[in-house]
Amino acid sequence: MNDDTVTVMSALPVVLLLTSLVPALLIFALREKQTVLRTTLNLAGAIAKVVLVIVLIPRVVAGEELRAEFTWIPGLDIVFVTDTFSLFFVALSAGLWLATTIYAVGYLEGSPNRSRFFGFFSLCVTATVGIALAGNLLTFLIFFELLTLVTYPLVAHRGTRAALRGARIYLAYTLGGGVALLLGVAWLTLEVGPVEFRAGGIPEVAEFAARDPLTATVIGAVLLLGVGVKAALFPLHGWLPIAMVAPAPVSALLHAVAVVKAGAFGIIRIVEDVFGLALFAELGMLQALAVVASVTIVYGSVRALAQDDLKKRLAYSTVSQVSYIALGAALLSPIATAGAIVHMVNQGFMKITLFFCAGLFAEELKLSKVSQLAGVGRRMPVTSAAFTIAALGMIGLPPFAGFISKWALGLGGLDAGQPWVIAVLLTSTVLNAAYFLPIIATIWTSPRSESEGSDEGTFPAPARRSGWEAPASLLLPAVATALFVILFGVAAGWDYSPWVLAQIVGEGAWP
Amino acid sequence: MTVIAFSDVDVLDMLVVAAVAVTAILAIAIPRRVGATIAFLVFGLLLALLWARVAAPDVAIAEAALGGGVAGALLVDALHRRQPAQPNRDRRRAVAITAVGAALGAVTFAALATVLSRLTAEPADLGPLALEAVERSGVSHPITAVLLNFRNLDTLLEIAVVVFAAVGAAALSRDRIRTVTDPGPVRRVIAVIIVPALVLLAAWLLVAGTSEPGGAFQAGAVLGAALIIAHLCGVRPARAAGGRALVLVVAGLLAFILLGGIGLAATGTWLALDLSWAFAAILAIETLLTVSIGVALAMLFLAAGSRDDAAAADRAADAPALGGAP
Amino acid sequence: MAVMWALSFVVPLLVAATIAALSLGAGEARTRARELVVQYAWLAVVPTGIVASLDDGALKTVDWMLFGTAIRLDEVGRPLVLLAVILYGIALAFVPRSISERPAGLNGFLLLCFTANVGVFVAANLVTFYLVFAAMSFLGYAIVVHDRTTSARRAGAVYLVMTVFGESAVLGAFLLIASEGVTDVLDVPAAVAASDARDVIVALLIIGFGVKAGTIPLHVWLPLAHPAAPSPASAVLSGVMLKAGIIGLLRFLPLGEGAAEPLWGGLLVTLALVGGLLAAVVGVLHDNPKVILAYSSIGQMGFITALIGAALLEPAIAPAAIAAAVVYSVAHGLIKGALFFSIQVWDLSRAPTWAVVVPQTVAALGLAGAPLTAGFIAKYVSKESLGDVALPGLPVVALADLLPWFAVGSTVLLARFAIAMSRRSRRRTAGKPISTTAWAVLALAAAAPVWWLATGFAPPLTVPGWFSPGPVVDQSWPFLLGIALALAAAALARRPRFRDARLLHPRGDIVPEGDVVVLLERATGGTMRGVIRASGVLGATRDALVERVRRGPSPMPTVSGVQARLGTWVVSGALAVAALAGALLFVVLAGGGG
Amino acid sequence: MTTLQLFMYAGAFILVLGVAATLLVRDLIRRLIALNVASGGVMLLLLALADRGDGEPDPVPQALVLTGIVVMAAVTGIAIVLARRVEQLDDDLEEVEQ
Amino acid sequence: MSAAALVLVPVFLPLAVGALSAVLPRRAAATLTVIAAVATLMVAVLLGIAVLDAGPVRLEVAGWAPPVGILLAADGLSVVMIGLSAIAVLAATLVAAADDHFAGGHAFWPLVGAAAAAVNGVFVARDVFTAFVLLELLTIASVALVALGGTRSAAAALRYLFVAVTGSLFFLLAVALTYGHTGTVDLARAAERADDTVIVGAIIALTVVGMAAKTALFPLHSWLPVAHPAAPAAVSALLSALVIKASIVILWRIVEYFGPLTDLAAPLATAVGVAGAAAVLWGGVLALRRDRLKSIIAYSTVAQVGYMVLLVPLVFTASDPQVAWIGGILITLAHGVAKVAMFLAAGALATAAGTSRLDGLEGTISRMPWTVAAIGLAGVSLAGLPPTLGFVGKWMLVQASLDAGAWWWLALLLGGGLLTFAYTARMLRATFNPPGDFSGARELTRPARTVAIVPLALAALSVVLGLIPWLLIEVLSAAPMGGGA
Repeated sequence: MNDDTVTVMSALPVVLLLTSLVPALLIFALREKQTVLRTTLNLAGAIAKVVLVIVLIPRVVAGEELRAEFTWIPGLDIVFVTDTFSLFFVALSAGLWLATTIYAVGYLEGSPNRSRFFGFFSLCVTATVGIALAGNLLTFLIFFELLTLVTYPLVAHRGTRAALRGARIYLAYTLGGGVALLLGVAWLTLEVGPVEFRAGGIPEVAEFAARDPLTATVIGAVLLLGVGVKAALFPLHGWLPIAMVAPAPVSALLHAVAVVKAGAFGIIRIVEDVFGLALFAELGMLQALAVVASVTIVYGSVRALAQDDLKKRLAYSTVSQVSYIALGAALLSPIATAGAIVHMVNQGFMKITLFFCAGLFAEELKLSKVSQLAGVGRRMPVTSAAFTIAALGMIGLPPFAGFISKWALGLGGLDAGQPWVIAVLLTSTVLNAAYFLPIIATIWTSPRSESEGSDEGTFPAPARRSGWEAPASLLLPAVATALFVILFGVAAGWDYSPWVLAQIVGEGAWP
Repeated sequence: MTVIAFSDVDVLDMLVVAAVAVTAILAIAIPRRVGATIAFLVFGLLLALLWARVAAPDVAIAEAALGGGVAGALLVDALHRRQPAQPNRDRRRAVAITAVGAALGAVTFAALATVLSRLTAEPADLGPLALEAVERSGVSHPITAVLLNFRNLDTLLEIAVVVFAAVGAAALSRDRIRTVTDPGPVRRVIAVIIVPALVLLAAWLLVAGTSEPGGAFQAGAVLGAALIIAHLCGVRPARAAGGRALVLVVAGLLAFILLGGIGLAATGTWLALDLSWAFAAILAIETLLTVSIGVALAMLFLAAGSRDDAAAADRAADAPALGGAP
Repeated sequence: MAVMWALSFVVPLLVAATIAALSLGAGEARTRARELVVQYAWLAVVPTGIVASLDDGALKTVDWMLFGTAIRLDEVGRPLVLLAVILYGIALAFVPRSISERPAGLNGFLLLCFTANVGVFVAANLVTFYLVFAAMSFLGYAIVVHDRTTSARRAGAVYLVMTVFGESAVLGAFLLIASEGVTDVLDVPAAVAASDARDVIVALLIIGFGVKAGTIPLHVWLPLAHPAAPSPASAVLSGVMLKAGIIGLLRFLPLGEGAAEPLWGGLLVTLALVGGLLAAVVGVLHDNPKVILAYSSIGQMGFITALIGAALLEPAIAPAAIAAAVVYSVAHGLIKGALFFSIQVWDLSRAPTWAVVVPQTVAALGLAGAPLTAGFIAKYVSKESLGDVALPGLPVVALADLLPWFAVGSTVLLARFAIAMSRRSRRRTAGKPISTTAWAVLALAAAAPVWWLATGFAPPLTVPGWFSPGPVVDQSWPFLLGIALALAAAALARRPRFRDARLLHPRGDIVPEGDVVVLLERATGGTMRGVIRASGVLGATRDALVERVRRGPSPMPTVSGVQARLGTWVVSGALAVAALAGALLFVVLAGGGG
Repeated sequence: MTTLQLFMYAGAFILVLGVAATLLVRDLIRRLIALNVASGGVMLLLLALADRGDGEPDPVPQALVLTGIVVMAAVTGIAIVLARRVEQLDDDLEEVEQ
Repeated sequence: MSAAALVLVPVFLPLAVGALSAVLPRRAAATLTVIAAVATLMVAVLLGIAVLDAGPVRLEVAGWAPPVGILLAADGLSVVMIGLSAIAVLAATLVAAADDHFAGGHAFWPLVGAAAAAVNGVFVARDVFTAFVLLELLTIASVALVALGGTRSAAAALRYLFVAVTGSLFFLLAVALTYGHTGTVDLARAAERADDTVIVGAIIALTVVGMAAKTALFPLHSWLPVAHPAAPAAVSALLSALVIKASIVILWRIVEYFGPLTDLAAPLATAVGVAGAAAVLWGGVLALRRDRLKSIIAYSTVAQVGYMVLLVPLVFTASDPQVAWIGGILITLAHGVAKVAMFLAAGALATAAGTSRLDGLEGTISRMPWTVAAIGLAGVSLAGLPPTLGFVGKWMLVQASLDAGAWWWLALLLGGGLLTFAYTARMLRATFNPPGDFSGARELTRPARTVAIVPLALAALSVVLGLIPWLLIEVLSAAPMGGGA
């Protein structure tokens, strides 16, 4: 929110929230058999949100800010503001939620407890949109905790022993983070009064830091610790691979849209809109964050190498990729900030495609191990093509979205006078290549018989006659998001492309 | 601090206090139940005597009737019913517990004594204030004035305690109260002589309460005792159990609440009694309270003794109803 | 003109897309349509040919694409684009007739490669260059691994690993350059020269483009990839894709910018010389014609990098050296392409043997630099452009004198190639006359376009008279010496005593293909496995740690034990009395004082 | 040592004795007796405080004591009923949680 | 009816209805009690409005001024607490009316009336002796209610009776000391006249120990896990949510009035705080160990009591005691609402699944999603996680402890929340379907509709209050604690 934006009080932000809250509550009330009603509710909510976002983008880019607030306790309000950065994240969530909903409807065909699933599914996006629209640190905290609570039943959805164990560990990590965040927020609110996000940092916080730098640093560290758990920074990433127990649409949602992104969004909010980059650097926190992010990037990639389970490998890859965003946020240059912000979208679309494809492989051919994927290219060419596009994007090859953010982060690193950033980026690229390219190679080139497939190398025959390799509701989202990965890469120069929007947001943080 | 005759403490007080302390220790220390109960009864009576010494006649009567009487009846009845096998008491553990108890008790007593020693000796100003307000209370006896006018909310709540204790007890033993069928000659005589006397005493206490020591509680206790004896002696209508009795018990409480409502309507504040009709109101409510307390205490006793009465009353014939109920 | 450029890029992509779409579903109509499209796929290159010849060289930009893509056809790019058009055209025509299965897939990828390759030659800003360079490299993998044999997959794997490292190096260099604030390709050399991270950038550029241009330590993928790929693909791979590395070095190295680069220049030249020597020595020991040609390419690429190294050493000669490098690249492209095509023609075409052998020998002579051929002009022009540049290490020997020895080496190699070809049997199955004649024209008339190109570069380059005695003599002695050596070796080989001498009748097992690659493979395989094991160990220790913490001495059982004891009436009663005593005691003691 | 102090200390003694016994005795009826003794002690203390000066004693504490006695009677009543049920079912005296 | 007259309605109405329902048939008694609960709720709202306008509402019963007469006053705390009691009683009685299994017998109705009256009385009492009598009435009613819980509940009820009456006796001793020292039993006048620090210290100490026993604060908590599970579900809900609150409010009142008078108060308060901290940890750990639904929730109460007394030390140390007071009160309110929901839901699950052991509850999440959702949401509120009311209270207590620089309370608040959600998650996990059998087909006796709806409605209420708590806070700050009635 730089100074020339005009703030308009309006209920639109709340409507944005309701588009997924109302369906959620209604779906909870549905009986298991009312599939059609449930799907229509789901899709209606998702489409309504996307339409609203499309309506809002031009207005917000033109500098108009919508604000809705109501008092929580005297002196502290719950505030929703649609500034450029929040709308950016809402757009990401809305888009990917639509795709994931379609995918989930197809994926969970015939499985039990779907009302419960889709209810919590919509609540999860409500929480994510709430986090995005939060105007002050308190609202952010409320929805951040809500996200933890709402994703717990999703991870534990299947009810198997492993699912429950995974959910328990996930809960332990994220609740621990939530407690740290509560401490940080309460303490800062006590010292400085209600903490309203302002691009470039809040003057009161700056003057408080001048007064008492040690406490400011401690508060900053605690806040980062709080959001760091969800952003899967190095020591706190343990839950991500374990949460792979969840069904594929949940993993897709968790990794690409909601939880991990909320963590990264939180980091950027705290670093840029609460403390402000200059102050954060002055307190020495920025370098620390950069180092932690870099360590996570390399660690995530290294661990991904050793995973034979496809979803685990993607999980570790997420651990590494999200820290790109943290790294970008931790560099003192507008390009790096823009790079971090755009990577939220790029990583979102790429990772969700990968998970969709992983889900497709698991659903259609019951393959979940990388070693089993030999020669899948012939049996499921479209899915494999989508997987390849997304994987190449993750490595950061030019025509795809991943390159944009890697290029921006590289330039940002140099601009911020930290040349070692390039070394980190390059090692990460090589490591990414080391764990993605072999998959692509096995998918396309190695003949079927070589894999230890139980039958004599042939795949289970396609269940349907329509000639499609997988049900449309699973295939279309994967292909759509893959196309977006290309589009965001190729059309990065277009006025409303994520890269241009990210730059607009990035400049906001540099008054 | 006025000095009394030959020594600062009247020898009689010292005697009574010593007696009370000794009986208290006995009631606590005697391991067998029978001994403890007897000691407790004696303790109750001595306590009543002590209250007289402390110039609290009303309390003395109440103590004698409720503390010694009804509570005693309940306790004796409990003993009479059944003596559970004493769990094997290994000596060492018992000694340890008493030692710990004694030590902690001593410490508490010492601390409490020092705290009490800091209390001043002059009387509180509350007394005179209350006494001069008595004229405007509608009754002449200060205790009754406090109970039924100044702090009538306490009394209402206290009645509620008794009523709901009775309701609770009745619920817990609803199904097992039996009537006493063949009381035998001795009991019939008692019933004929004592029950009317007790009822008369209760009535007198009730009326006297407005001017001298007495009042609803004491009368209620005596009435309760009368009912219990009547029941034990085969007076069937005196069987304080079942719906009818409950109505009587609850009536007292409902009346009191109604009185509060009337007070509100008349004077604008709950339970306020206008001087003009204060006396009548107090007397009326006292009578109802007496009945209510009496029946409630009888119910408590019967509920407590319920199961085994059935055993005693297995002899067939129903005794002819004796004299009307009060 | 911009529309033409758009068309030139879109048409091949469109054709590739239709091939992909058609090959998706099954059905008779689809396969027949697909066959047709594959037959005429080579037409897709024509628009690029037209636009390349007519283009006025202006900068054309598409802002909304990537960070703003821009292309510009300058005099360095034009000839290479035309070379690409020719070679890709012929290759696309050859594929349907070649024996490789799934020709549609191959043609599709060739078309994609063509677009990327042309893009590399015309890219005008850093990001576009990196886009097309990366695309071309990774599409190259698809071609190399097309036959899906185990050797093809091994070659593909090595190619991929080398490409990834090359990519990263180029990306690193470009990021450093971009941070200097420059994007247009033309003013990159000046920026690099001026930047303080100059050495790092140059090093990264040399590594990055060295991989693609096959300079010595990074050449290992070449001898593996060429035999693995189908021959038309190898022709394109060797003829045009290697040139991408060359144009990279030409565009981005600080040639002719202020201070000389003795260190990097010297390094490049030495690597080139070693390359030339190694290529000749190892190439001879193989009997598979494609491997021999691969090593010959390594030698020729070494020659061009020597030119670039010289330009680094002596900035004055830069323009001449660049022009010479371009001429030599085009010449080598045309001839090497022709030779690779000749293998397929030799195998499959029904044309009489003499009709195949004559164009082949003319091409081989051209490669060796014999007079009246393209090679003659290229070598002469290069030697002239060098002037008296000498290696900083040994100033006594001028670089120009060393170059002829390249010619000796390549002549011996070509002799070896001829022997190997003679042993191959001819199956004479298919062969449309048009594509064979096109090949023949390419082989025979290679000299003309090269001569015309050299005159185009006249000012810095001096064009040799066809028959002027000086150049003819300079060029022919290395060629003749080579022939002599080959004949001597052949004579020796026929002697009964040496019938089974492995040295004289090599079957390619003394030095395995890609020579150093085996060591490299083992090394990368080792590190890869090491890293995987390390990460496994890391994961294991972390889990063990978490497990130990979780199973640590939990207070739980003791607590519920104590609660059980605490629960009895007596003990909880005692606690209550104790609490009372404690509280009152505290009050009295603490208060007592007050 | 004035009468007031005599009564007060006696009251305190009986109270502490009763409370300690209530909390430490396992047998239900003896525990109930101890409870009544303890309440007697508190009433004594209150009445002693009511009759401090030589004038008429303060009626309010006496009314309070009266109420207290009635309440204790009710409590004893219901305690006896419960004790009876516990003993009839020869329930485990040591009421620990199931 | 002037505002002052409203004060006694929450006491007399339930009492009258209780008395009537002793003699009326079950159906009539149930409807009457529900109507009384609704009426009390409305009166609470009216009182709230009155307090908002003119601060504390005072009522001199029977028209006599304090030293002689009894003063009752409704301030912010009383209004909020009467609201809680109305809601809790309404919920419990609705469920009990729907399924007699929850009530445990016909006597449930009169005794619930008595308990409600007593609790509301305690919230408005400003006279220590009246408070004593109210506590006794509450004890009698609660003990009888617990005893309704079937055969084995008599022993638990008796133990509860002894502990409660002993606690009351300690309090009666404090009343005696108050009268002895200040010559009056009215709180405000006594506070004005008290000057001897030792006696005031003794009064506070006795009240603390007495009330600690009655509200099951840590060292003296052993009776609660015995008594609450033994009682019928609706009774356990009322006991945990409401009955223990009466003694806590008396503790708060004594601290409010007598705290500032003596410097002995601060160390006593810290002792209470330490006991509270121990309670949170002890209760939490044991809740993780027990495998019966009701025992877990009972130990959760033991833990949450720790939080409720946590405001006592904070009031003395924080620079702005109001924040600590309001935070503590909101946490108590949140605990009340959540605990009723949790116990009723647990009762529903236990009756449906036939057992209250955790391992017997498999598959219930599919058959009774609303009930399990209620437990989940209630657990969230107990743990003080947003968006529930518990979070508001916890937020303010965290602010207060940060303000007071008391790190240990802070760690306790944060750690305690985690522990709370740990055992809630444990309960939730037990209800998931066994792998494979997705329909949770195991035939469960389907509970009545209201039994499923009421707990969820309460849980939803705690979320709504969590999002818009400012109304409650306005009422609480309109008549602040320590401001004196």
